[in-house]
Amino acid sequence: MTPTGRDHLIFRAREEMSCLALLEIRGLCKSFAHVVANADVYLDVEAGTTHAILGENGAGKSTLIKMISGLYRPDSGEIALDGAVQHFASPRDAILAGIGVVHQHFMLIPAMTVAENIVLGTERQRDAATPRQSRLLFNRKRAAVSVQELSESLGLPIDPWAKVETLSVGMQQRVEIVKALYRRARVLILDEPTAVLTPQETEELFAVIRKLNQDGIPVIFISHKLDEVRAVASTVTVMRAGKTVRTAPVADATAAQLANWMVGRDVILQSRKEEVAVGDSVLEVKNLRASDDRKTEKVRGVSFSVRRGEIFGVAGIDGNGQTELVEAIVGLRKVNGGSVHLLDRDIGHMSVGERIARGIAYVPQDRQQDGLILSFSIAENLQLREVSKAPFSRRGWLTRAAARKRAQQLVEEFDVRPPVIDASAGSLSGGNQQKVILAREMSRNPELLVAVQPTRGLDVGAIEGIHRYLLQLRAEGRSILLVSLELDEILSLADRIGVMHAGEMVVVMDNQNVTRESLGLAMTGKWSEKEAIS
Amino acid sequence: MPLYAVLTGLILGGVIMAIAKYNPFAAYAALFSGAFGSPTAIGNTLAGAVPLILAGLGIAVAFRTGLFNIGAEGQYWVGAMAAVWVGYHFPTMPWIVHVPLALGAAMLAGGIWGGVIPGLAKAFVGAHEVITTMMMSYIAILIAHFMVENGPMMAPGYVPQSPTVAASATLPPILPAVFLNSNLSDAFFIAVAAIVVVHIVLFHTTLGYKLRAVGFNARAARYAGMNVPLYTVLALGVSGVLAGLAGGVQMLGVDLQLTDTFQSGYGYTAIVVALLARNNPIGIFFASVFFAALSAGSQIMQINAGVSANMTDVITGIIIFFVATDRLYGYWSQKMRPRRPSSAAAIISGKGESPQ
Amino acid sequence: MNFWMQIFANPELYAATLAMATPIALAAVGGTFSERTGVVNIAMEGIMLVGAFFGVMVAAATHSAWLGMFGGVIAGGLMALALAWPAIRLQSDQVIVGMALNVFAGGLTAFLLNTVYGYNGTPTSTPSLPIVTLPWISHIPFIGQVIGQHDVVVYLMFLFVILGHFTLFHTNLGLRMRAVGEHPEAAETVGISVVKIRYLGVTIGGMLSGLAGVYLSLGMLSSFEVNMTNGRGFIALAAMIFGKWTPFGAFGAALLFGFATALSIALQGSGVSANLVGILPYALTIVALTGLIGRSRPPAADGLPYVATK
Amino acid sequence: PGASALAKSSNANFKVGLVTDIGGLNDHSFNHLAYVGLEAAKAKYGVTVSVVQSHQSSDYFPNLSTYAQQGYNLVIAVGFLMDSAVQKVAKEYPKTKFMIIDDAITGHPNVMSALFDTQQCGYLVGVMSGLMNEQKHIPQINGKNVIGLIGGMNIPPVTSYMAGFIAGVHKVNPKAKVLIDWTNSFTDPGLGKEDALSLISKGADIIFPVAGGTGDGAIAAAKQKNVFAIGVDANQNYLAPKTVMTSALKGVNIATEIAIGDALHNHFKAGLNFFDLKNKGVGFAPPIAAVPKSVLKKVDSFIPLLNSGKINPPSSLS
Ligand SMILES: Nc1ncnc2c1ncn2[C@@H]1O[C@H](COP(=O)(O)OP(=O)(O)OP(=O)(O)O)[C@@H](O)[C@H]1O
Ligand SMILES: Nc1ncnc2c1ncn2[C@@H]1O[C@H](COP(=O)(O)OP(=O)(O)OP(=O)(O)O)[C@@H](O)[C@H]1O
Ligand SMILES: [Mg+2]
Ligand SMILES: [Mg+2]
Repeated sequence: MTPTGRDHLIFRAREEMSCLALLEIRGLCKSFAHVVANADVYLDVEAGTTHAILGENGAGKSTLIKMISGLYRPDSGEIALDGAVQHFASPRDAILAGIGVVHQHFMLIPAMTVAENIVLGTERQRDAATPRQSRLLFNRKRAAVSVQELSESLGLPIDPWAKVETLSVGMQQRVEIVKALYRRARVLILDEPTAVLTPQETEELFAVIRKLNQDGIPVIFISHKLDEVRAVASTVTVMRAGKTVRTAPVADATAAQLANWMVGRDVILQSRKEEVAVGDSVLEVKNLRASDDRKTEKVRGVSFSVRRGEIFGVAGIDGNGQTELVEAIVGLRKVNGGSVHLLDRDIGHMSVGERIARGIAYVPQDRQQDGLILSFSIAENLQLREVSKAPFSRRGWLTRAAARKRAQQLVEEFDVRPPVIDASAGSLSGGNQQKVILAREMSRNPELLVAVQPTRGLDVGAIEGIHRYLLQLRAEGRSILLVSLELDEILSLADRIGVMHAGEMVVVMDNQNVTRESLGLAMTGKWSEKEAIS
Repeated sequence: MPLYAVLTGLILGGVIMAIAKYNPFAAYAALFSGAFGSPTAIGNTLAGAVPLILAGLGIAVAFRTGLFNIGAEGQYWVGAMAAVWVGYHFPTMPWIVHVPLALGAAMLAGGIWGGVIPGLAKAFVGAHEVITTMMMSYIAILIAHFMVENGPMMAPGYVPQSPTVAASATLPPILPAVFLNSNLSDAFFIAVAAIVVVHIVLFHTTLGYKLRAVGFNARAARYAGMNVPLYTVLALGVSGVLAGLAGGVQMLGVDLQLTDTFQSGYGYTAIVVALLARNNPIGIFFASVFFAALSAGSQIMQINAGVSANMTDVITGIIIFFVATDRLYGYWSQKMRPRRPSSAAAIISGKGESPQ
Repeated sequence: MNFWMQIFANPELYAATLAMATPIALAAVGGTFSERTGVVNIAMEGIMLVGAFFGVMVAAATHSAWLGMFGGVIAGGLMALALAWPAIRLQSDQVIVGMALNVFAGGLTAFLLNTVYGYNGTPTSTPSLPIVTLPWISHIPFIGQVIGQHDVVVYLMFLFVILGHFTLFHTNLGLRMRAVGEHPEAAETVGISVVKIRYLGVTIGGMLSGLAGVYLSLGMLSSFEVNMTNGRGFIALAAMIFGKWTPFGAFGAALLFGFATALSIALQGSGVSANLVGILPYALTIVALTGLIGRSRPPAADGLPYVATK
Repeated sequence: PGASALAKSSNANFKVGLVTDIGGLNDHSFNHLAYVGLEAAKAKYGVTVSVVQSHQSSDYFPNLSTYAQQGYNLVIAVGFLMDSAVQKVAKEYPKTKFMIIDDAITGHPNVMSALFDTQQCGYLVGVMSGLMNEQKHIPQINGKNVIGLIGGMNIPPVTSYMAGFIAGVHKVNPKAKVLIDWTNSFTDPGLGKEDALSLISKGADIIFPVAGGTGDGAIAAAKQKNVFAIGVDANQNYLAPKTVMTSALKGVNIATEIAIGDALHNHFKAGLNFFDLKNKGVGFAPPIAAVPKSVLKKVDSFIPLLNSGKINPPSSLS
């Protein structure tokens, strides 16, 4: 019989027993042109355990990972595996040493198939993991077969023929994990793996992590989410400003403590909402229909309304039509049917520009692709949507001074770091890029703010800030359409919650009488009135 | 344009000339005197810079919007044809009307040829502008030949060339007493004016802001409510207008008629001009003068130093090469230049934005 | 009607199509390799010229067209390195470097032609590459006249188009090349050397462009003329884009252009102004592009300098 | 000899400048021939010569002026493209003598225009072709009685050859079919080759390319397909000794040399100067052995008729 993935797992597990994979980081330092990203970082990772790393945006987590995986060279300090000091000249060395990484920004090639992505770079290697294959020819079929076997034996089934660009982020991450294990990783590093996952997917991921631990593979788990850390990790190390400030057994640390270590101050984890009198409806969506780029209808007759002074949360598992719904509302996608009214005016067939003019603000899901022009300065990005209006311009002429003054205000008000309005947006960390977008959208005090995943990948501090801004907007009597995969976010912010499933809004419920469970149920489409009441 | 790059190029060129048994010093002396040695020489150099400035500006505007207009040569000739046609009809028209009319025709023609057609093709079927502008350019040149080779624009008589434009449509020379019988005409002022206008539009108007935004990241621009197809057509249109104007002023200021050679080379040199100037209008002025000087000087270099004309191309190529590889000089400093989104290479492959 | 019959029934039309398509296809496939690995190659025109000249130079010196071909291909490869090095090592703007090489090549070849051989041109004793006659195929009535007898490079072109497709889409190397052109960071993280792969891609491209030049100088003729490429390098650039960065696509585009050129030759007698007839290839390209081809998506990292932060 | 040497040395301060059009000295045509004439004059009279290859049209005027400024006695402009440039400079430098080739400038006392009756030599090689096409015993001749004529561009210096050629063919062989092709380029031998192959495929067994460098490709095609070709401007037999049966000669080199001599000895002839069979300004190269004596005799019999003006071939295609 051909050696399957399961065989090689067992085979490897045995291997691990003999020599414990033990990763040691000693005094690692790395600085870039302007920032010291890592300063004297220490880390010990025991075999078969999960070690969490917590830290604010820009704390230096990814930089550390990139050094461990041979992408960056440390300025100083050592990396040791099994007590042997390693000098990774390139990722190849790290891979051969058994380091497997799932990077924060996926390292997948969208235009290629799952199998192609996974075997890429290993086509020449021959061992139990990879069935015999030609050194010269690339055989799609054989690659697909071996990938399929491995993925199934890992309990992470994927279609090896699928093009990556067609996969959900959750699936893409699965591909990344299989990719790492296909290279027979002895240490698996996950950089913010859950930032993009649905609760269900997160649970599945944790199962995989535990399974790997059982096989003796240690996992380094980077996250901003305290409860996740508590759920999956045994040890936690907190980074702040490039330093490792604390390492402790997870059991001994409360969420509040962890947050405090990360941010260096106390953080309100549960944002409180004061009562706001909800007014008449601002956004009125009536059995809206819209299709995705591949012409399959993703929004199948959705109706709901968002009222003045309320946050309307849209929950749902990724890919159930939320994206298309939002794009149809803001005007990026043409509607197949139904109507969209803003303040009793039909905007269903207006251009994006007209809708902006009528008071729609939009925080897109992909902040780098759609939200910002990375090579523009912060100041220039802040005028992106309303450049034709004061204070940014007068009668077609840019008014630099005024625009800069405005920018300076916003940068301070929204605590963008560094507060340099001439810095290019591309040079900011993810969290701060998001702040720039929010500053731009909210400062227009819009009638309706459409926010998709506004806190994706952000640290508790940043999340706290952004939640505060949203609530503040709400307090000002504005309306917010909040689309999020994070149930907690929805539960803590939304006044009413609509659940999307298979392109329909299966239920709209009042936040008061909703439980995590009923919500989760609704998201999987298994919804019935009875359970709602109970 | 970085000086050391130019110097490196000149030195290397000198070495090559020495190998080819020319005296590099004599050659460069001739080159310089040919370019700046006398008022006439200066006049001709500046005159030679005019079409490069205008076409270069056009190409730069396209680059700024993430588009590669490789067909400026053809747009130049379409503009030239239009200007000459208007120029020799209506000989009775007053100067003040005739010149603007002729130049207007040139700009319109260039705009339609380089902008509207490839622009619409790009905006609506996504036809790559590199192909469309290139093909339109070849077509323009064949039509131009047709016009004068026993075609509708051929002047009566023996020689395949158009009639010369009426006096009322010519751009008068600048200070003929100083730059005596050089090619320098009021076209120069038009070019300078164009620089100012383009600079202001690009960096001080919302239109320019939007053009640049589309160029850097079309998706974000669309999400921000900008009409991307519109600005695509607009950018290529302006690009063509300027290239057409280049042809127009050259006809009314220097050539005064179409002769049966339709290879000015301006359209291609202008691409290099725009790139070396990093699509900066002011920089385009200096880059244009630089190339005009090389071209004018090379002729004298032949006459006075006997250096083959082709040698100038060799040297020019080397200089451009070293300007492009200027990072050689700052190689040690790890500080990487942020990838210019107007990097033509990024644009030709249909992208203004680089993934971060 | 009968007039058109005569034109389209003439096998020479299709033979000419192949002959005119060959240099464009070769250079376009070369360009495809370069850009698939992420380096924009606008220097094909110049590289072709250099290949054409040194092909003749070597052939004239050694009295062997084959050595000449070899020399031309090598020259093309070396020229390509002059693009690869700044593009890969210095993150230079690949289009500026490309334009520089075009200007340089034009000057250099003309300069050498005059200094080495004088204004009479290259020696008439220069051998040219053999015309190949395919065994039985050449006897098949119509087909034989179309594909049965051509310059050897025409058949090499077919070989390289197929080989190119196979390499890009069915070998490990091809997989790596495409990966580097799509997402260099990702390739780097799985241990692929972006630098090596890009050097390879650009060099292969240069050698194929060199061969295209050799075809013009040693294949169709046995001499070099100043600027004898006449913009075919730029047409090849268009063909590459037109062909959506695939060897078969590039070949198809080259065929279309070659056919239109051959047709415009065949239509010369028709009394319509030669200039207007000459428009045909360019007009047809635009029509085809806007009509049937439409959007073509380049490799995601095409033209973007890659910097490995270390 | 001493005297002539003395004369030569004194001639050294007679300076002649040659300005090519953008075709350059590699054009296998009049630019190159003018240069040949210039070198010949230098050798013969010991005059000082200089040449500049124009890079673009806007160079014509500055280049001509430069020579005039630098006190050159005679400035030669090659090609009608410099028509207006020459007229302009001639006005500004009345003391300088100018010569322009292939153009008809009149009314300037210091400008001579050299015009070539290439329709005459075209006529003669046309006659030769017409006769050759009836020599069915010659292997290259296929008996289809078709002749291929390739024009670079539709401009007078080209069309006068072609018009004369066609007239010549039909004079002796009225049934002969003359196919005309245009290449729209003087510098694309590749295209020229395919063009010729297309003509050959239509039955042509004699190819006459009037297309500068493009013609080299046509000759290569003729060689490959083993049919005849006719050289143009200069004797191009060296390109393919068995294929190029003769060449229609255009004595640009001769005209240049003569003009320099005249200017040197102060009988510069302003206005139109025609170069024709009579003054050996045009002619045809000695045919190869494959051309039967009988044919050659017949061809020669036309020379006096042309000289006497009894036959006046058209100089433009109607
Ligand atoms: N290639 C780079 N060049 C310059 N600065 C960089 C680079 N990569 C990271 N930095 C800077 O180093 C610091 C640490 O960045 P890093 O990505 O490691 O933070 P992080 O902890 O991963 O943040 P996040 O949680 O948002 O991912 C930040 O200030 C960032 O701006
Ligand atoms: N979904 C699939 N399930 C199973 N086998 C598949 C699937 N898709 C493709 N294959 C097989 O994989 C091989 C390559 O498929 P693919 O379609 O990618 O080839 P291709 O890109 O068309 O190759 P070429 O470009 O040479 O035609 C073929 O043998 C095909 O049968
Ligand atoms: Mg990170
Ligand atoms: Mg395929």
